[in-house]
Amino acid sequence: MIMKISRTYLILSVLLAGLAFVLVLLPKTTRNKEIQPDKLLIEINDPARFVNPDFIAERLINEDPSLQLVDVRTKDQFSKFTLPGAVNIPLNEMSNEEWDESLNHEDKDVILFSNDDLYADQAWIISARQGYKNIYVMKGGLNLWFKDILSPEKPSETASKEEFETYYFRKAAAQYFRGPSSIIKTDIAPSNVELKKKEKKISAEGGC
Amino acid sequence: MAEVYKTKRLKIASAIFIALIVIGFLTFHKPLYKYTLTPEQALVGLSLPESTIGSVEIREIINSEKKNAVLVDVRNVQDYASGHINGAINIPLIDILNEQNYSHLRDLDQDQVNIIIYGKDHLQANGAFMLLKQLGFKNMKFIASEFDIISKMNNDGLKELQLLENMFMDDSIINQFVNPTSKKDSTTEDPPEKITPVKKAKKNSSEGGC
Amino acid sequence: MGPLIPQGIIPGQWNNVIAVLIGMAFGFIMEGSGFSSSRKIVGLFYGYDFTVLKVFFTATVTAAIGLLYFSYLGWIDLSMVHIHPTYVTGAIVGGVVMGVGFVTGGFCPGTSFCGVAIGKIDAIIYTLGLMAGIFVFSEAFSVFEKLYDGNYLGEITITEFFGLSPYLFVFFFTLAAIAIFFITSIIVKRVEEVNY
Amino acid sequence: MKTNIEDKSKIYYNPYFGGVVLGLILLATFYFTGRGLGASGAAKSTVVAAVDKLAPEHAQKSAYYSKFLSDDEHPLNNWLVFEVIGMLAGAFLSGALSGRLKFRTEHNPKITTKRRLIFAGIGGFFFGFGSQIARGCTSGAALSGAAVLSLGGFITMMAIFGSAYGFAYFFRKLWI
Repeated sequence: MIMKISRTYLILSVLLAGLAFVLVLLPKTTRNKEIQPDKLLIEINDPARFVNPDFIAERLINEDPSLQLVDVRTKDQFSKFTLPGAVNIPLNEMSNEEWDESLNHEDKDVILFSNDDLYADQAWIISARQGYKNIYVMKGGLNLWFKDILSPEKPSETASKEEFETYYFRKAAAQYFRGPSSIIKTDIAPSNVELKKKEKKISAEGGC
Repeated sequence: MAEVYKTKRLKIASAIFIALIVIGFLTFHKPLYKYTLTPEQALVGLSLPESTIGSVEIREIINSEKKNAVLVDVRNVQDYASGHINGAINIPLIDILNEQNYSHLRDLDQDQVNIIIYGKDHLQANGAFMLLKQLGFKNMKFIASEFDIISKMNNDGLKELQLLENMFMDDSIINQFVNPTSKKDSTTEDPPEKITPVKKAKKNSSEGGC
Repeated sequence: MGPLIPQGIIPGQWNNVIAVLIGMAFGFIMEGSGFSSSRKIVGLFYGYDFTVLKVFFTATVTAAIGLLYFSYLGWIDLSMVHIHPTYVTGAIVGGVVMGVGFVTGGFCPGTSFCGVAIGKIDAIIYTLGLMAGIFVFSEAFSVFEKLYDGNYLGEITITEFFGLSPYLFVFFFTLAAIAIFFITSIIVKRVEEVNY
Repeated sequence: MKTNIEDKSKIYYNPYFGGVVLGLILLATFYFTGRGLGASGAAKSTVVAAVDKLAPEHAQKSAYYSKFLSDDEHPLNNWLVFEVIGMLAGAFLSGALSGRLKFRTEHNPKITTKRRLIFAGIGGFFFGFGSQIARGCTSGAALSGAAVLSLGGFITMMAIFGSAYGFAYFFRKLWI
């Protein structure tokens, strides 16, 4: 009787150890952070990765420390002009591990931009595949930045109050980004209130 | 204490555990889709002339008798139904990895048929393009423009975007924005006009967003 | 595929229903294994009954092997599974304090709830003491805050920390558990039997 | 006291059977909810809820209670609280099926009931205190933590068992 029981336990122990050993022997695929194609597709299909230049302008003005801008254009373009505080990761070097420090932030929003938004979006897709989180694309790129933020168009008389508010904010932001001026501070203070609203709107879009 | 020496239930429980794992392996099939390009490889050949196609060429493809290309519309079914380019097939972006759609595309690619992707804007087409590229598709291009422009086919969306992505190379353009004094230059009027499609694209996608 | 609720495959409202069902199974098995009896539990520290150790290690090994298989088969996304965070100071000091509580009280919180359910008065008193302990800690939190937050290493696994393969680690952990089972069976035979 | 083979209430499961089933339950918990089992968290929620009820201002001000209070959710509306409710029900069921339902104090015949109860209270106090420092008890930190190979889980597990073995000698009179 006792013999039989100890044999049962012996067999069960061997089975358990065997199960664990099979795990060791199993062929391992690359099990790093990389996400599978079907998941990547879902992320690609999600428009929550796009942020407006207004949103970035506001965070730059407020000197938000949780913002990391990444310029994916060439080194040459980067050296001529870029946004304040941006680091340069040329698109064709996007997958290089040396950029991990700039892209891998738990507590920062990393925003990619190019002249338009196509290259930035391609860079985003590659970084999304590599499993990076909190990465966004600046919608419209520098083109829209120049158009909306630096040379805003005055809305027509019939435009809604909101449109005017956005316009005044952009006007103030234009002054801020074009160069130092003493009027900036007073001009920006009221628009900050308006921007809080903007931020909410953006997060609501992401929630959909 | 007698139960301690009873191993019947233990055997059953262990058998269930092992059966669970064995069933898992029996039903386990390798994922259909695997990246064949590493991220480094995927970043090669992304320049616009290599990866995109303009509307002049598209017109040629549509009009030519001997078709060696397929237009793929990756917008959703409703958008496709309300108007699409003649001869384009509809595979909504979100369904692009469905077994049927995917194997169809795969067959086309292996038969050396050129796959040309377009979407509601350059970004949607780009999304499909980038995904398939990483999965190893070779004979594939996308139209980097929005559908409204593509459908007219008299405006070369490619050239426009190329222009946009190559802006700000020039000191004079940068200066006129960064330096307020040159604002009244006559050339200032030029860039905003060119940017028009981008503005539209923005409207479009924010509608699609929610 | 899994975990089902964080992935949104099962709606979040079901969370509490699942909690009750899992709790029931958990309580049923613990009680059935004898975890409602403090003298049976404490046996492991005096060598007359190793039930708790056997149950504990068998469960850990089964779950760890199962999780790795589930992950391998793509049934569960381990990056979405909550990893108990590592605060080295808190874990050691808290563990030592809990050890004292274990050997004096004869229960741990989970087992004391089982005892409460079947009417053990010592378990009821233990549970009251448990709440008192939590209350005192909460009130004196400012004093212990350094201890509580000391040496935070993040939500790290032991294999990440030492740079080992999780598969190899689980294999050796399994071997260690089997060795422990074998050793305890010898100890039990040598220690004087205690009836309870 | 003599062990009575006929006495159903003394018959427990084979510990390895209990272990395998418990492991499968733990696995199911991870599969469904992405988190492990726990017990002391429910006691904490009860304490937080009680303090919040009796002295809401004090609870809001306290650095510790306020971690577990939010405006839109009651502190008792918590996964662990529901799990423990289920646990009580499950244990009651198992106890009823094997005839173990009875109000009684289990203790070493060599010590008095009073002594046993006092030490049970002290033990509970220590365990409650320690579980807050370590952010979890044997189920939450050690069992569930070790199953996902958490470093903290292993440290807690070794600290609990190590310390219990270390102090076992001083409390031997209580048990043997």
